[in-house]
Amino acid sequence: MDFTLTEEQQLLKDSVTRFLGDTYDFAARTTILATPEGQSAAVWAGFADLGLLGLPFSETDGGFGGGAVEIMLVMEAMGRALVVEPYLAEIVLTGAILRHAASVEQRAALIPALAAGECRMAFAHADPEARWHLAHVGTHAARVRGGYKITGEKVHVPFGAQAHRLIVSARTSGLIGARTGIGLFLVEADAPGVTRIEHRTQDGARIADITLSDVFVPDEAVLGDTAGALPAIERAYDEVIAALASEAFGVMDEAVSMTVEYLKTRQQFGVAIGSFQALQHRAAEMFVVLEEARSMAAYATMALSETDAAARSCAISAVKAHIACAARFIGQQAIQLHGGIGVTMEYKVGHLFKRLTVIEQQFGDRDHHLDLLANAESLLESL
Amino acid sequence: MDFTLTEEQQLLKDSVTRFLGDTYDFAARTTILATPEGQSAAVWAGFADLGLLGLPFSETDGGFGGGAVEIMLVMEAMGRALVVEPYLAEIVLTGAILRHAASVEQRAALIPALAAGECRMAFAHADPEARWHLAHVGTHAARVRGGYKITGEKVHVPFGAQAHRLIVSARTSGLIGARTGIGLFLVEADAPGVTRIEHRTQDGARIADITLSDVFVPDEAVLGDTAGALPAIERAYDEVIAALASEAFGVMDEAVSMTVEYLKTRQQFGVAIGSFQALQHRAAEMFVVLEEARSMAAYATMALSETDAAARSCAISAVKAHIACAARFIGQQAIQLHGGIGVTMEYKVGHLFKRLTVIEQQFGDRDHHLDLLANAESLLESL
Amino acid sequence: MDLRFTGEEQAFRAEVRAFIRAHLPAGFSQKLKQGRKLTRDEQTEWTRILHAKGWSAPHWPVEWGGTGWDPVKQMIFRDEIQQFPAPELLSFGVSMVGPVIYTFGSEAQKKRFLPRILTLEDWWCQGFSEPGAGSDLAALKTRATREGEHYILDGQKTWTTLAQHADWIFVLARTDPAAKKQQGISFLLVDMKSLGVTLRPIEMIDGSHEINEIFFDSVRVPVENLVGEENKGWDYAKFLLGNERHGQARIGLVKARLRRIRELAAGVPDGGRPLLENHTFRRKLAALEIQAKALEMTLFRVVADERDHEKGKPNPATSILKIRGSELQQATTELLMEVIGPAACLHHDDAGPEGYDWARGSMASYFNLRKLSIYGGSNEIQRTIIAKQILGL
Amino acid sequence: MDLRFTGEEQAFRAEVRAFIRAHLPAGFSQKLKQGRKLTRDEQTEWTRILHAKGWSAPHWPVEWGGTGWDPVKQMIFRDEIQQFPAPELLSFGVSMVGPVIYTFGSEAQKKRFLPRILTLEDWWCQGFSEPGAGSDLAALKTRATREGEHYILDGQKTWTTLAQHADWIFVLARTDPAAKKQQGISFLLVDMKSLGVTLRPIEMIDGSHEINEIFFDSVRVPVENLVGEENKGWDYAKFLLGNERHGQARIGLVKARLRRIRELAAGVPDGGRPLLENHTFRRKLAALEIQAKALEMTLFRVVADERDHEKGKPNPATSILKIRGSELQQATTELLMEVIGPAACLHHDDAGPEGYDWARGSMASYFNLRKLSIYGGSNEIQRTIIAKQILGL
Repeated sequence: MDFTLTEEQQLLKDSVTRFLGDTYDFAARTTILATPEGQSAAVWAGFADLGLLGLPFSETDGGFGGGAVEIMLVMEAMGRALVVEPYLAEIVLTGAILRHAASVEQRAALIPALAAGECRMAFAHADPEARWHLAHVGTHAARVRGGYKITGEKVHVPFGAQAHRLIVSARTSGLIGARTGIGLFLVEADAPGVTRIEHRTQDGARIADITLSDVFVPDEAVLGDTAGALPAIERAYDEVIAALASEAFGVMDEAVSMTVEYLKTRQQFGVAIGSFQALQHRAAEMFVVLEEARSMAAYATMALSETDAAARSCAISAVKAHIACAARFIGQQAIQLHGGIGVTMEYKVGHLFKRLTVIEQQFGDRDHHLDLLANAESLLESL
Repeated sequence: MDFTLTEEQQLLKDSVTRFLGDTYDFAARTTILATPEGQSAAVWAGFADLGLLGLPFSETDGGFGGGAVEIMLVMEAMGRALVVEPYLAEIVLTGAILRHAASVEQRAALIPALAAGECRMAFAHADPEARWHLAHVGTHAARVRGGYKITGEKVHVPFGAQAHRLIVSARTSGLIGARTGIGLFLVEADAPGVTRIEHRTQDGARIADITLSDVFVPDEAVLGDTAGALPAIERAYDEVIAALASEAFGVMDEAVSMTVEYLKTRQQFGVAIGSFQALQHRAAEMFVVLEEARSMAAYATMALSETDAAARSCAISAVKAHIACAARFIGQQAIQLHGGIGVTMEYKVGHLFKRLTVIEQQFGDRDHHLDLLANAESLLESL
Repeated sequence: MDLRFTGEEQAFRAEVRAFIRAHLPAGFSQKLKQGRKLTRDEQTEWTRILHAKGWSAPHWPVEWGGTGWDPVKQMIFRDEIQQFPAPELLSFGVSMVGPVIYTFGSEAQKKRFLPRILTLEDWWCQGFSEPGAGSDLAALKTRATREGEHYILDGQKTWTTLAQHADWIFVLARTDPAAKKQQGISFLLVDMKSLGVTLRPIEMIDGSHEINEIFFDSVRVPVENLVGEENKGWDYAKFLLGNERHGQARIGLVKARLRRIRELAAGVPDGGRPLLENHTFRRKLAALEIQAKALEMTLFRVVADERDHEKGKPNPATSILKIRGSELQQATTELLMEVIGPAACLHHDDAGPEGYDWARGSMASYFNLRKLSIYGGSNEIQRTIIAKQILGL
Repeated sequence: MDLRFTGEEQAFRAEVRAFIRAHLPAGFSQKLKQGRKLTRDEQTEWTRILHAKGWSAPHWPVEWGGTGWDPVKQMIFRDEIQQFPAPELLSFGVSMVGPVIYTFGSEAQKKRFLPRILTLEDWWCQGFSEPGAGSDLAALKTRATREGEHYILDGQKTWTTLAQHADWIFVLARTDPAAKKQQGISFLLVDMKSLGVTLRPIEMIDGSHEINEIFFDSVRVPVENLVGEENKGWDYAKFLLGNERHGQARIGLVKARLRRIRELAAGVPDGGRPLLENHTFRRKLAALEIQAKALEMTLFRVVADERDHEKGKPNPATSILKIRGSELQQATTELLMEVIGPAACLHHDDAGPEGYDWARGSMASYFNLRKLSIYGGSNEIQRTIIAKQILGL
């Protein structure tokens, strides 16, 4: 058992933190949010330069061979700075789909451009009726000569309207909800039959609702087994939830720091409000929750190396349920202890709270994951 | 809407409070607990003299015609004094069974002796496998010439080993769990085939496990419809839960008073510990919970006059779920704020906590009632 | 003791409900359900509809346009408005400054201001909070210096709700700088059109423009706009705050939101079946319904107790209503957001009628209502009030 | 960074588990599962079994009978003991006074006392708390007055756990009455058989005899039983309390209890089907398992961090373990009680082997473990430690 970082890991952590410190303060972020795209090409290029975009891919695939620990370190820093660029969705999630489902040739064709920031990709999976059930895929892929024709609706695709290429999950057989019969298809974003509508989200990101109608996908653009993609999708979601947990920890860490600082400086009734015991104890409770969240992010990171998929998913559900709770508590308390200034857009803490609120629900809220866990084997015995 | 007491109600409240104040302080209670019976015949006779034992029965039946409000007032006082005598089980619950299921002749035969404290009665209903499901009756009543033969096991019968007569629920038809096919039978406690084992409970009361094997009950000792007793049983349980809510409020009120008093007097770090803001706020939260519990006890009392049984039971489940939560919070905090002395037998607050813990579970815990409510119609629309 | 409503009270409830149903302009209710704000014109329109019925200031003395309803009827009226939901009366005029004026104001002030509150001809806002004085209200620094027949007002107020619509503002200002904290404060009525009044909008985390900063730069306020006596303003402010007895429970809004949650859940798909069939969800909803019932019963008790309470004297039991009322409003917006699920994160401006109308405003309402445990005396302040004033700690 | 246990650590865990399985006397484990206390003889028997293996004081220096295990192995050892469950080592000797003696004691004290701790020939108890000084430990009043080669000890201690079995007690006593609060206190080792020591049992709310009051009436304590220097006792006490780094998490007990809950729930009938099939129950159990995981991972981090921490210096992160460890132990006893259902209320003495053995001790354990958030520095004190020492408030 060893919690110390290797030299390379420390270097990575420092360089990301330095880069974001230099380019991504609250004012810079506010400026980025106000642009039409809602993200910064310069920042993305900076990520590419730092090697972050290729981080999770193997060196043979044109990446930097980073593992779950490296992603954890990057996501923590992203969380502290409230980065809106879709590192999580595009590099961690879509990247995981490529890593786990694409062939060697496909990976060679796609990953270098992704890692260079030249080709922007998004994974379009969520069905309007799915809520958070991963197997609930209603989009349909019909066999046609030389490929498939895809029809259906995908929602909440992160920055999906700005992507050059989409990976779309679609059902080749079976009823909606069945674990088999789901395939993955690489779709050019400007292919005939693709319609995209962009929406803003409460945490400053963009998502797209995508309609596919008879979109033709040639056989060579099928990723992996046309009926057996669900395990890869589940693994990719486990990985993105682990990364999200680290981001959440970063956001919470920043929220706790800002709150403690505020308690020390804000004066009321002639004293710093941090001298009031009720507020001290609240801050202490926030700190305890924060430390547990840090522990659970580490646990998620560790769980990704588990080979038994059921055990891995159990652990990840446990983490998501826990992080959702922690995010709500710390977010709400940070606002409460800041008082009026906390509920304005003018101060970073409100934005931390907003991001934490979205994180709560992203990829399944506490109830969803606790239900999964309640229906599964005991967490104690699994990992 | 009127929350003021009538003159008679105020008189009743004062007389019960005075009687318990005179006879039932903490030392007196400790003495009673140490007797072989675990209850005081003198106190019970005192209750009879005050008219409490006949309170819920109509004047035609030999009672005093009190309603739910009168029972509420009595139970609050019983709660404050931590009375162990089975007023709740014997007068409220068993009494309700008599009121709702017995014939005029049966009532005339039984109630005067019960109200005088001369005949002690208990309602034996709980099945070992039932947990808190009222329809889960496994005891069987077989038709024989001139009556029934009853066989089965009943558990957790309050002071059942000391009762002269038992009312036993038994199945005359249907599968275990079915809503129909349950009857009520009056059984002499010393009838052949009745075996009783007494246990102590954590809150100082006594309960009995009762085995019936081929116990003969003549036709005239059947109470009401031999297959349709469940509605009467449910109504009786709703009434006893409402009364329990008032008792719980009394116990909590005493716990909060004792805790506030302790905070004012206990010195630490050179000051009264009640000067610490974190403890002040905890006490304030206890007070809020207490006031809500008072409201819910009143709500339960009001709900008993509802004629729609489903709406009534919904309201009662809501109250029980709420009271269970309040009881746990106030009980635990009372102990915590008392510190070491709270976890000893030497101080009343620990006994209040113990009683509150048993109350949590009595007649169904929070989860049980919340499940019932979740499966029912909306509480908002029902009452 | 009879905890049920009397026949007369039930009839009154039905009358109020029927009136709202018959007279509330189309679209208002839906807007409120989605947590959207009414425009100034819409609020005015509704106020005048109520005024025509004589209901635009129910708790005022009859001579000034009130109804003569007892506290129970006032509660029923408010409950029906909230449950429908219909727009609530704007509190700044009717509930805050109005009672101060008819209790402590001059005859001229009464005649001038009260009728215009009833019809919302004057939209009032509250000038109490300052940047350096949040929960510590008496730390205010705004100064009013007497010069002949005017006060010269200098300073800054903040968190001023809906000041962008306001015609008038009532201000606490320091008229005796030498006096101790709570003394030397006066209560002034200030025309928002006065020279030297400027307003800076503050964007809230839900993106709404609800609160403002207000700057007073040598604003001339005629002395006739001083309420009561100079340097006695703190007493009037306490009276004003003490009048807020049971409004903060806002149980009607909670009930309306719980109904909306149930209605939405029946239509929200959860991987093949409606969310309303999910036992976990049903338990959460039931748990909140129980809490709503507990708060409502407590409100009933406080209202019934009103009869014995001296008017204008703070009733510490109202702290319970403030704490639990705000918590429950917040808890119900949490569940509303949870029902919506993945679509809750959509920015409300974007969640237009095209597709996500049902999801509109859930997360924004959740963000916005965090204010409830902060303003009006934060919940921490309320706990201290209970500990000290009720428990004697 | 690798958060998994190494192969060596896993092998060590297996070794400990195998040893316990092979050597733990029959019946001990069942007794612990039911929340029952071991007798003095049973505790001694087990300690000597561990001693024979060289494991009766794992964290001590090797020269005094320790194992040389690093903090991770010490944690694994403790975890396996708790999970099995097997009796834990009695802390008063091994974890409390032992380290004080080998760090600050005289050579004579080391030789005399340490070996007898290893074998539990001496059962120690702790004489810190006093009736007037609970969380405010330094307010203690017990006096030790030097008279020639003795101290004359007068005063009263309370909450003294298992003192009824004890041979020796370590006592904080005031040796300089003129000194300020934390000064003028000395650390004395007192033979319980000394003249003038009397003991009054205190019955706990679960009916158990676990704690006691101890009275010292002119007890003569030889000066050779003073540890370290006179008037420096507060430093030794702080050292003693600071040694308690991660033991308070007691995560192994939590895991053992969660397993017992699951096992019981499979057999508890809930109106026709086992409770373990009830979704509400399964969610509660899962929620506690998650919390247990969060605490365990936090424990791992604190233990890994041990290597960088100076021994005997308090690590404020341990306050997290104390708070969450006690809360989780309490929460699991709540669920244990809930699983049992109606039978939980049976008095444990009565719930004999005839019928209710499975239900035994659930409510009593719940009652008993309320102490966890009170003693060892109440959870309120721990929050203050975090606020001040970690957050700098």
